[in-house]
Amino acid sequence: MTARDGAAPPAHGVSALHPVAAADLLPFPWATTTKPYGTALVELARARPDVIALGADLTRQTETDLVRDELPRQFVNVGMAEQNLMGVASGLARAGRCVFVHTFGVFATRRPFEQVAMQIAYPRLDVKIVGFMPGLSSPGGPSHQAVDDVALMRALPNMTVVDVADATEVRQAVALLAEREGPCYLRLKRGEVPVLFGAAHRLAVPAAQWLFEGGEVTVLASGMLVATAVRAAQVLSDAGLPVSVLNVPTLEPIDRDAVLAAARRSAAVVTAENHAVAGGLGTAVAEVLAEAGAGTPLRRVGIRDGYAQASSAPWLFRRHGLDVNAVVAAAWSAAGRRGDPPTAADVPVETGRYAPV
Amino acid sequence: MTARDGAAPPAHGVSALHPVAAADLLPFPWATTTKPYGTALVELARARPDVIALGADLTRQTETDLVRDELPRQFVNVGMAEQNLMGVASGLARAGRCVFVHTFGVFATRRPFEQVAMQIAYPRLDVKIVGFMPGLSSPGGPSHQAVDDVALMRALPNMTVVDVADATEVRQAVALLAEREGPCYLRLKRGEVPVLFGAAHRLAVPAAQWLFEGGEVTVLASGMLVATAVRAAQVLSDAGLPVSVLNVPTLEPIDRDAVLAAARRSAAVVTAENHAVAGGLGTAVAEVLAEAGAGTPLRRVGIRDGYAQASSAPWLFRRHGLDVNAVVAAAWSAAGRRGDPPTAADVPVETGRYAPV
Amino acid sequence: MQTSQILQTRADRADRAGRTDGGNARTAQTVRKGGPMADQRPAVLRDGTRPAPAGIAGPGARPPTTDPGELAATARRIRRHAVEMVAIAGMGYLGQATTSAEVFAVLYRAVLRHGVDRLVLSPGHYVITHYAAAVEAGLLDERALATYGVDGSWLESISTERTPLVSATCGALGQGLSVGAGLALADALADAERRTFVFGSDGEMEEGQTWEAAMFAAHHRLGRLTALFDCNGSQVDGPVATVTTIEPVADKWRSFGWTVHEVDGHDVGAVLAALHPPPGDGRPSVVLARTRMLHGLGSLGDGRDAHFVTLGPGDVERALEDTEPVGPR
Amino acid sequence: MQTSQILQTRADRADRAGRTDGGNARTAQTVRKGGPMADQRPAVLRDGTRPAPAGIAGPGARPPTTDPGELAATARRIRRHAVEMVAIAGMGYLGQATTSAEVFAVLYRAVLRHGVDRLVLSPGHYVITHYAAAVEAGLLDERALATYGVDGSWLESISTERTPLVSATCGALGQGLSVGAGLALADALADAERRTFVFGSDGEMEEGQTWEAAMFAAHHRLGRLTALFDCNGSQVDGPVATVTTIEPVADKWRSFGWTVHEVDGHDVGAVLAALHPPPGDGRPSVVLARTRMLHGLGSLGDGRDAHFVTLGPGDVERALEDTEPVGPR
Ligand SMILES: Cc1ncc(C[n+]2csc(CCOP(=O)(O)OP(=O)(O)O)c2C)c(N)n1
Ligand SMILES: Cc1ncc(C[n+]2csc(CCOP(=O)(O)OP(=O)(O)O)c2C)c(N)n1
Ligand SMILES: [Mg+2]
Ligand SMILES: [Mg+2]
Repeated sequence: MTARDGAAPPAHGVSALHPVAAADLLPFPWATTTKPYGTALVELARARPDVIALGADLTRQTETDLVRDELPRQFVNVGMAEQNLMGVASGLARAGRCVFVHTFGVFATRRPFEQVAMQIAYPRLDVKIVGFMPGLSSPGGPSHQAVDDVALMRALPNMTVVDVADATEVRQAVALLAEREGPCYLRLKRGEVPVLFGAAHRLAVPAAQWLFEGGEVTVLASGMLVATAVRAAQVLSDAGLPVSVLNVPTLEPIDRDAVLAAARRSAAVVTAENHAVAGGLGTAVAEVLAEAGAGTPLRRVGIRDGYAQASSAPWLFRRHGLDVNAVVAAAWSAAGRRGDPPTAADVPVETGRYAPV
Repeated sequence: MTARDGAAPPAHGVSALHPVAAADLLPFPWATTTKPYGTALVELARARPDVIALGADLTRQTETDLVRDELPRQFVNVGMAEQNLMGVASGLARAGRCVFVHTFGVFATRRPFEQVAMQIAYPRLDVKIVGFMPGLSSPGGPSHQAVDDVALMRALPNMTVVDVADATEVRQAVALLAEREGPCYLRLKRGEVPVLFGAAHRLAVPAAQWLFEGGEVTVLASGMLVATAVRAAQVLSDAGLPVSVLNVPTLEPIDRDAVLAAARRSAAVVTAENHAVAGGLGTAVAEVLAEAGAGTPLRRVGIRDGYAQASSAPWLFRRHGLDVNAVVAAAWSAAGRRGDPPTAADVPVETGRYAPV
Repeated sequence: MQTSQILQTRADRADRAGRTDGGNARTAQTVRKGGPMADQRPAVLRDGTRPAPAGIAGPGARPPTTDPGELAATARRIRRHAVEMVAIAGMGYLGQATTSAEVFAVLYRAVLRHGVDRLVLSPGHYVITHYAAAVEAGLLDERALATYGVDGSWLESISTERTPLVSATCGALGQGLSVGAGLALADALADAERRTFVFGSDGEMEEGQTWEAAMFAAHHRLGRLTALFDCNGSQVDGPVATVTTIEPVADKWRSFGWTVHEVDGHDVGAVLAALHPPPGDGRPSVVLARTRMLHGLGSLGDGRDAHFVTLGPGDVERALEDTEPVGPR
Repeated sequence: MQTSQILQTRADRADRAGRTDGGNARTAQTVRKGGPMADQRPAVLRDGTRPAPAGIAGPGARPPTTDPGELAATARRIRRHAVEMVAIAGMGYLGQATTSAEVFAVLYRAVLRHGVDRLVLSPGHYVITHYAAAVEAGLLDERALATYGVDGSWLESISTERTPLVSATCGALGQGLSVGAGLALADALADAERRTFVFGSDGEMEEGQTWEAAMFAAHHRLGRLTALFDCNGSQVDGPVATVTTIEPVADKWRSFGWTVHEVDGHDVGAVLAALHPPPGDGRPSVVLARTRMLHGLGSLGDGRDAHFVTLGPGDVERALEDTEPVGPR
């Protein structure tokens, strides 16, 4: 059954997903693509000579080899010196350039935090920080896993924080953030990127977008866990628990109205993110709910175990509860359902196809 | 009227404060003292030769001149190099020393964030990071104002985060944190420190402590805003709105039971902290409330205006809404009271005395 | 569209948006409309500086001079302004003004083409010298100095994004050289002949970022970038040498690929000579200005906390005598 | 109580608490009891290293040797182990093992007193060489190498707090020298005669923290601290010189107060001589090991991504031939 046709008979005959047509969600299993970001950045840089890309000794890894090779005058490799990287970006932005800064998310946020705070966020400069390998998608262990980057960037006034779900959104994010005045942090999956959305899909910042409506529980998801949430919603609906899914690409500023709508319409809300539960989507949602005095209980799916290991992403996602079954279980218990939650069937996909673990 | 005698006639004859005897809150206006931290650290270091104090070119400012002068073999000045500072602390701790690291809070957390994360928090070493000049108590402008230090340290698994209210707690915190295994962040007011609590007071970590009970609204406060909350409670009670006050010295791990008790017992809860509303006490409370599905509305008093200026603390506290009247107004509106909230009388205090602005 | 046009457009847009406002553009629920930050929206000029707000702007830039006597007199007046500013609270960054007076006199009156060249003031607490020198350069109204360090004033004691007449300002030390390198890189990419100066303090050489920036600037051959370090041998905890051995400083900069000028920082002629346009070999250059704390305020004597001077009874009067104007301005 | 006794007590307490567990001691509501981290509690030995867990411990430390032939043969075997480890996934940090094989052979077989001296492995991705050298030193079971990089294995491809047989490990580059300085400082304060070694990569000299640590160690006269840098001229984006000019490296270290030994990093005799106990003048010393990428694996040729080698068809076989054992072990 797919989200698009939405018509396959629910396994238990109780409920079906209510896909939102405007979201243009493609059928599962999704195709993947590579370098959607680099391609979009080259396009932007070609049209806007004021755009300049900075790297920090991770050029191919951040898809900026495309800019380096095609528009060498709009690319500068700052080397492995992330504090200086952010200072140089600030200087370029003060001189009127629109600066895209690239490295792994962990090195874009932890090492140069004070420089980002003082030289980019505070003066509200046009610097777009692009951090690759979010959360546990890095096999490099705790030193390489950006599990707190959203928390760090959300702590900075003036910073827009975006974590997109697929290649279609990646491409649109580049143009949107370039147009948006001021500093942004964009969190990107490295390597193969799934294509969840079709051509009619429109990313907006900071608006959240409903993918499925009418559920008993709403799953609010960001980044890599959007695909996971979609799959979880299918599993849950098949098991008789209708679920709404809200795609929340912008973590700061959070779409307060959408969060409150989710709380109003649901018996419980579940957040799902490839990030520590503290400081990311789950916390942003908690803040909105608590200030509104909403009594809707919240379950947060995210990393709760501190520091992980150096292992493959699928292994880590399962081990740390970022998989489809973890979202299913959270929604199941949040909805007050008894008994064991349903489990997702393991879907083997060919290469070039994406299935969340 | 004072909290201690608790007997002065309420202005409107409606309600009085219900002070909690065990808290041993002293009468207002409070006395101040200097170097409570440095004194306690010398005492600890004398008893425990494994304790070592590190500085970063702010020795007198962090009260560690006392250790330097009295126990020179237990003091090392690392100079103005905060990344190296944290690495050296880590090495010393791995070698079995209990390390106290000192600088301003802003430089203890922003500049060396990755070093704290990777070399102290992750390996769970016995390093106590002591950050002075919290929030807007620094006249040095945004570069010197630690308005996000709690958010940063709370983002780190394994880190205990403590923001104490007065000199009595400062002294007890030194011994408590030295005994507590693993990394801690302690946030300390610089210069004159008020003495709110008497000798019978007992700081516990991570337990919160009730100062006034039985109110319609609960104010949860930490650090410098505990004194402010106490004054606000007096003003509110005088105006007929009975208020409870919960002193929350430990921001991570937060005393979840106390927060939920506050929510259960009150029509609304108000948090008050000398920190950005995002990521500190207010957020920690929001997380607890939202996960519990508590419908009690939350108002957060804290810094909401981004980056402040270089001006005096009283001026900044008023301008950014960290004063008694801000807490009063938040509680008043949270309780659904109509009309203008009461305002605190300006209490002129002699030098050597402390009154929150 | 040409690059230059686009840069122009974006700079205009930035002006309109008041982009360098330090205020908070957070979510609706956290913004207090018209709150404390509403007045903090200085526009940014095309050279990256923030103009002095109405009311404190000076009469206009005075013609530059390279006359050593006039530059020395300017330095003397900078010290005098600084004494008066620090007298307001009875304590402050007087030491920094005394060590950097000549360097700022030369920079502001002889070298910097105001509105063209760029200046980054890396140690924000040195902004006291900037205010005094800006008055001397005709850019700031002398009367504004009376508001130094006063609550809510434009003349904050540590520079911020509101500080008039500088571009980047940094109170968290060690960050300025990187920003200067970015500015210089922008100019190099645009083939602009403008120069970028970064003023730094010797304590900043303890911050690793300074060396990251040094390596970067040399590798990218930012020959139009000049760093000036006030080597006053002082930091918060006392003499630098007692805290960290930063010497041999000249060797360090040379080994990082820079052209080094080591000069007596109180000799205006020597400072001026060192600031001549850099040689064409593409190396950035650094001026190590060796200076003495409280130089020019001899009657204040030695032995006081040099980083943050507290003035005792009679100190202000004596210091004003030390800096009595000596000739016609 | 004596200092040494107290240190002892605390170390014991740390052992019991499994303090270097990477798990999370957060609030009750965020901890999953017995969750994924429950197995991550290696104890810490008194020299700061984590012992190899049961099942992968080696037969026991082999007696040290300074025989150049034996050390060269060890380096050869290190390369061979590395080829086999990288063959598991068909790609990995093979280049690093080829450039650092001799340095690790000398360190692990001739210089380090295992269980006494300290070693910080700063660039975490070099841990492949550590695993191979630990096998050669008798500390790790050779069979464990087959689990290199495998999900959940103890032998992770970038070192973590779980990594057996090292103390501090760092995957975020540029942090190791500071930790080493802290360890060396602890020993200096305790008058311990133990040495501390920090292994670093040349790319790490681009991180400012390296220079902060360098300045600190020299100022505090940590003469028993020795840094070894693998100057392989490579970083992720290619040759270091094309990314950032870090040369003249020796001048930099000298200007930061260190004794410099510049050696051919593939010459075991030269490396050994450079690692002799440092002179008594209190300067820390640095060994700049000039190395060549894929040295010893001649048949793999040049021109491939040296930072992260991908093995093509036949590469493993050819590389194993290159590293065929040459004599009796
Ligand atoms: C990153 C950072 N760490 C610490 C401080 C606190 N601080 C302010 S000035 C200063 C001394 C630095 O030396 P220098 O600027 O040479 O001092 P001065 O010559 O003005 O005495 C220190 C440590 C700071 N502003 N920034
Ligand atoms: C702080 C930090 N920034 C970036 C990285 C990503 N990274 C890993 S290795 C590396 C290259 C560094 O040079 P070097 O260690 O000399 O590379 P090698 O000789 O192994 O090719 C980089 C940039 C990192 N691990 N840490
Ligand atoms: Mg100085
Ligand atoms: Mg290298």
